[in-house]
Amino acid sequence: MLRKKKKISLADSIKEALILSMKKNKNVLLIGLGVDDPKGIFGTTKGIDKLFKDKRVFDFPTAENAMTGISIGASLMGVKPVIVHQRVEFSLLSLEQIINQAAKWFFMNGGTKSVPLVIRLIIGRGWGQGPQHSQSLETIFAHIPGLKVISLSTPYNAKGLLISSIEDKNPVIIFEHRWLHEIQGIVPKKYYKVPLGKARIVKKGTDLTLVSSSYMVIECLRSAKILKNYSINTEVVDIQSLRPLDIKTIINSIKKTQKAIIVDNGGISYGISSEIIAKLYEYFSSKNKNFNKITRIGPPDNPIPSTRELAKYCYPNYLDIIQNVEKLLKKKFKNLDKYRNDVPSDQPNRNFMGPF
Amino acid sequence: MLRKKKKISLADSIKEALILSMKKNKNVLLIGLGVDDPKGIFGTTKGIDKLFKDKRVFDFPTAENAMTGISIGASLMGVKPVIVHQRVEFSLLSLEQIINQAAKWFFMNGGTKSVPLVIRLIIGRGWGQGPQHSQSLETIFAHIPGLKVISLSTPYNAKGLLISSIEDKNPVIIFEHRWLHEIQGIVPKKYYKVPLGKARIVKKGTDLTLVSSSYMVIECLRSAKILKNYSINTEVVDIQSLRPLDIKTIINSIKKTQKAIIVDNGGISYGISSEIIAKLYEYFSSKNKNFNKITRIGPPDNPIPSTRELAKYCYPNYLDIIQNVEKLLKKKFKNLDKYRNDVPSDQPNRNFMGPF
Amino acid sequence: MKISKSTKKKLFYEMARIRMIEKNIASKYSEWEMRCPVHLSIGQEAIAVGICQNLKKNDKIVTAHRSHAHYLAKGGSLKKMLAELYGKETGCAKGFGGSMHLIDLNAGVIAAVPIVGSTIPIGTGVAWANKIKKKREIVVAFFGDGATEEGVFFESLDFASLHRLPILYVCENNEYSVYSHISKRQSKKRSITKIAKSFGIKSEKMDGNNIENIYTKTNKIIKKIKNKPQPYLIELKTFRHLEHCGPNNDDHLNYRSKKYLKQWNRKCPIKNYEKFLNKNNLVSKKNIKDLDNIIKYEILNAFAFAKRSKFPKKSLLKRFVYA
Amino acid sequence: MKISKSTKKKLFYEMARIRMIEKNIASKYSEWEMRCPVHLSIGQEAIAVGICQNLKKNDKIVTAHRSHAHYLAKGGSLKKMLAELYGKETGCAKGFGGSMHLIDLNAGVIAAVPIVGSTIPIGTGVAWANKIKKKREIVVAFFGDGATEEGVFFESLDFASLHRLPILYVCENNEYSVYSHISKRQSKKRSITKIAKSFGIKSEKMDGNNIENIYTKTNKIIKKIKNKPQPYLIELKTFRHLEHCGPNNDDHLNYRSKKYLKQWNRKCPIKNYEKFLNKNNLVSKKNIKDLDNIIKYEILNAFAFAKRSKFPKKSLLKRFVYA
Ligand SMILES: Cc1ncc(C[n+]2csc(CCOP(=O)(O)OP(=O)(O)O)c2C)c(N)n1
Ligand SMILES: Cc1ncc(C[n+]2csc(CCOP(=O)(O)OP(=O)(O)O)c2C)c(N)n1
Ligand SMILES: [Mg+2]
Ligand SMILES: [Mg+2]
Repeated sequence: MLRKKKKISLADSIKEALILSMKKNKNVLLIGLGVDDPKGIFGTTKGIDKLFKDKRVFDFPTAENAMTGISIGASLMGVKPVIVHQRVEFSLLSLEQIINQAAKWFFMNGGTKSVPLVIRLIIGRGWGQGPQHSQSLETIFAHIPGLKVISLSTPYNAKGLLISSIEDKNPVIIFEHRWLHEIQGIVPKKYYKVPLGKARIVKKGTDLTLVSSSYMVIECLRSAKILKNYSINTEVVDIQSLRPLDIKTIINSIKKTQKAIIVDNGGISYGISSEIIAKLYEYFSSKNKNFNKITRIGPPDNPIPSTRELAKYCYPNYLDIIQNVEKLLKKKFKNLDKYRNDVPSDQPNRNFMGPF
Repeated sequence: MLRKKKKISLADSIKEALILSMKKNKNVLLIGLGVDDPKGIFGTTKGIDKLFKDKRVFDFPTAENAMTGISIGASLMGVKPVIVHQRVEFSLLSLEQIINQAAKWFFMNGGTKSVPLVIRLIIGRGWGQGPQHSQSLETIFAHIPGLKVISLSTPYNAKGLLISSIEDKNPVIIFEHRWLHEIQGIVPKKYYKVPLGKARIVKKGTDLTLVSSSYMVIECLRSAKILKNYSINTEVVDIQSLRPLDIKTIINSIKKTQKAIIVDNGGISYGISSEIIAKLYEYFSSKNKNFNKITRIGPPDNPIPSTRELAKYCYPNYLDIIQNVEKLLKKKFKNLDKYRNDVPSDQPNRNFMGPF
Repeated sequence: MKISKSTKKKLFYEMARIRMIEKNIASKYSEWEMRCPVHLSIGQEAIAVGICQNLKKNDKIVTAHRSHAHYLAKGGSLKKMLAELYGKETGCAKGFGGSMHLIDLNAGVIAAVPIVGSTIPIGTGVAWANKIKKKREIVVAFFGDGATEEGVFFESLDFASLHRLPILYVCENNEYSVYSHISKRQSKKRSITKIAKSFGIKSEKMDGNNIENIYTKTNKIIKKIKNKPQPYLIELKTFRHLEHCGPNNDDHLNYRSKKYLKQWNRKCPIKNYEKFLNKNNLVSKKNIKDLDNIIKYEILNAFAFAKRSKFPKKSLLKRFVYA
Repeated sequence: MKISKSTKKKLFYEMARIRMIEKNIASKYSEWEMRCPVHLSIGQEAIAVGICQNLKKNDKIVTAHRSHAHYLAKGGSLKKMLAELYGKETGCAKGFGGSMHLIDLNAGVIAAVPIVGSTIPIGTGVAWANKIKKKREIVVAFFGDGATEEGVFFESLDFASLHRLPILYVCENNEYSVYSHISKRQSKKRSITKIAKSFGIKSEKMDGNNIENIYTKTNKIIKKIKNKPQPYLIELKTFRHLEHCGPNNDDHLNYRSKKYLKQWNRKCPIKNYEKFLNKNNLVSKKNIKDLDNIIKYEILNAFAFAKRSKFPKKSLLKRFVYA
């Protein structure tokens, strides 16, 4: 843990959060397929198994449903399991345990006992991942009372949110986008928390609000940077907590800017953006305020194919966002094309060569 | 099939749809725990096993995930499985097969082969069903491209929609509320279809639109009846098809009435109502229309407890809807209390004694 | 192993008590005040009692929808259980769970849920935590023959075998899952105990209606598990007297043949044990009468407690969503 | 059973062909034009070929992420497979699936998906439909040792046993699930073949690198299944040469010991069979060279086809959501 750099990757910040949590609380265990293998879940758990004398890091058979039930049972005895799935899709095998059991345990047992449990879900994208390795499915979890649902976007918030999640007494689902693992950012070395249940202003602005989560925050920041050249001062809000949803922070931003685009990280229909728009509507209409200038974009209503030539149409990028800003502001930005880059659509950047 | 009555229950209309479909197409099979038992899935499959010489009705081990995968496999070979789960919750064990496989099969195999498959999910309610036997969870399915998601409300539409679902080439999820099985209605004896993908005006009106699905349609109709006594002519729209969502019919109704309450049958956050409000917002704001007068109600953000004394707070009823109409219209209806009935909150009616 | 006279009495008493409680629930169910589904244990008491009499207070059990006998045999509070069935705030789950969610952490009743098979991994996880923490406690997971069809059952066995977890899996094979006979659901060539063995788990078949046999055999097994952490599975054939869910007898539906019913009715674990104790002069008619009265009194009290308790407050609805 | 000379040649040819195709994929992967994850079958060809040579065209197979060998051995179109890896509209799934979703209905390749274990019930369902429709076709479900840990695997066995379905379950046990050795995942006391037996399914262990043995043994089994519908399970130990996913060798990571690697490298099914055929004068060096050239030419052509094919049109995105 003796790092010199202030800036580290999101993968490293997760690892740091895990190690600090494990040091602080000897009940914290890491669980999941491949947690102790040479790749260490895209680096996020790499080598942790060697840091602790007692066995704390548990590789698991390919049995996601039992893995979850077993973790629930262990958590009832004071163990704090942090599960990870290398793809969101694998967790679908364990939804019975998550939705019927973990989410409701405290409630259905009349408040006698809760299930402190963290489940990290990694969203795949790019390099032909295809229909079964690139879903995010946030809504499925965000719809369930009793779960807390978090979405990471920067190294700083990743570490703080993960630490808070591990300290939390409830089952927490964490969405972690594969394309964020290599993102660099300043991360304090200490043990610190970012509270669950709060949205976050990533960039302050006055003219327009972009609301998003996960990797889409990066695209929003890219848009904001370009929009500055057109004298648009953009505020970027990271939803961060999908459940409970901190609609207040979003409302306050829009009250200021009067305009917003919700950029959904997952499928748009019955998506995260639906609830946000519904809540914004409820708020603004109850105040009889004008709120005509809110729109949303996001992945279209189809699975994501493997071929990069079609997958590229399934993710909005910073230019798509800007085109929506044009529509919203009824403006036309000149020479937008010069901001087009030539990074292949199925890689986060030219240097990134996987593993995906 | 030689019935005299024009009016039959929704359970019987489902049974009729199943029998007619099985007669028309010898590939249709009924699959599920208890499909051939003395209770026959609340009467909906009762005795069907005895109507066909070949074995067409298959009881199943308690293995929901394999049941679904096996049905997918059979459907690839031309069999048309109609699966039933006595509670929505049991299907959570099979979501991997439903979401990753069935929903994407046609797409991910480049249009070579689809998975015609019907899955009936029964929503429990009342008599202390509690947190694991009374969820509806429509959103989980409605969020997934490739699925069609249907919600039944009347004997007439139940029969027609089920027949359409069985004829459909795609995986269709059907929500069936336990409290609807005994509801009576006029049902033609013939084989007829109600198209998937369409909402339905259940009752025409001019002053106000109530939008809902499943059992909540009944509550809306009750409200409409009472509202008439206060000179409010209510239009009731049954969403019917949650995916694809027929927002046009809803929009057209609201264009006429200018006011709407969306009554959600499932948990309200990230619920069916969220997407409807988002879509209405998108439409009306794009037209620069006034659309201040839309609200929603639905089950609150908690699991549903067993004790009837608290479960009763988890379902809006016709009076709650009317109170919301009062708010929306800024009116106060006199003597509303006389419409209060004394049916226990955990039974659909006094005579209904289960099984739940 | 020789069973002491007092233990014999205790075994009988515990079974008779559970039976009487269940019968009282059945008879009071028609007052429509216990408004939740109940899956009564009548006929299957010997398994719960025979095993739980070998457990310490801090040993744990998990169970499923048919859990009354397990809960009571493990020492769960009767008052809290009945209050739970009445949906009251004094219930073991404050009325939030009902009959299908019994819990009594003081007594080591960790979990009961009605999703078939779902507490099997949870119990396995409890055993895993015990192993990690080097506790000498064990877990007993009770489940039915139907539950052995769920994928998660096998996954759990696999994990318990891999990590040699201190857990006793108890399959109460009453041959039915609701109305479905086991022959409709499982190949005749299949065997639950053989399955366990193929996973590397020792297993044994037992007569589920012979209380002394269950008691002595599981006594040994539980000792072995405590001495050296390892999983075991036992399968016990037994018989449910009443309908799958609800207070009534449903023999008129004929899903179980007359012959089958007659055969099994002869094997009532309680009647037979009473006869046996009587014949061997271990308990007298008078003893039984006395026990009966003690139990009756306890039950009367508990029902009165449950009935006069209050319903939970509305504010708890929100309070219990998150810890 | 005596294997004819021509069959022997065919067995060799099929293995060599698959090997060469996989090697070509590996070497061309670094052009960054096949932009999807690939799980190469190198080392495991004998299983695919030994079994599929016993299948008729209308027999069906289902497979998983490591499916190239199965697809090719069953007669799937090479051109369409490569085009699929290149994401082209001429691909077997029009580029929508990539390497992890190979399908060729003409050849009886029904399904391949990367969710571990998920085609096992699907294959079982195909067999169920065949049984219902009284077809004399069989289904072979290929999967790895990791897949035998999924609950749905057991659930499927149970159903196949109950209904006596005409299906052959083939577990390719390469001892690894990604980097995890089987000893980290499964108890040493566990056995896949014993598990099958405990479900009432006949089973057998085989050497996964001995092509003639696989061919003759599965020939018999497949005949038995066709004569009288019933499930079988076979487990074949084998060895994956390259990394779990991708075109490279990853032996430097040391998750498989030097000794282990050396041992297994000696057992290459193709090299050994070539030696054997040579020694027994069944094929000459010249023969082999000729075969090589034929295969090379076919591969060259297929790659050219894949490369010059077009990407699918955007409109298909919407068109394929619903049938
Ligand atoms: C996952 C799931 N599937 C189906 C059901 C419906 N169900 C409730 S109890 C039961 C019977 C289970 O049989 P068994 O495990 O033998 O227990 P028994 O009732 O005989 O005690 C079933 C199928 C359920 N509760 N959960
Ligand atoms: C349900 C699920 N869990 C985890 C994974 C990640 N994963 C991909 S391949 C694989 C290894 C499976 O091992 P095995 O079945 O032995 O096949 P092999 O790779 O050895 O051919 C795993 C764990 C997955 N694809 N699906
Ligand atoms: Mg049973
Ligand atoms: Mg393997």
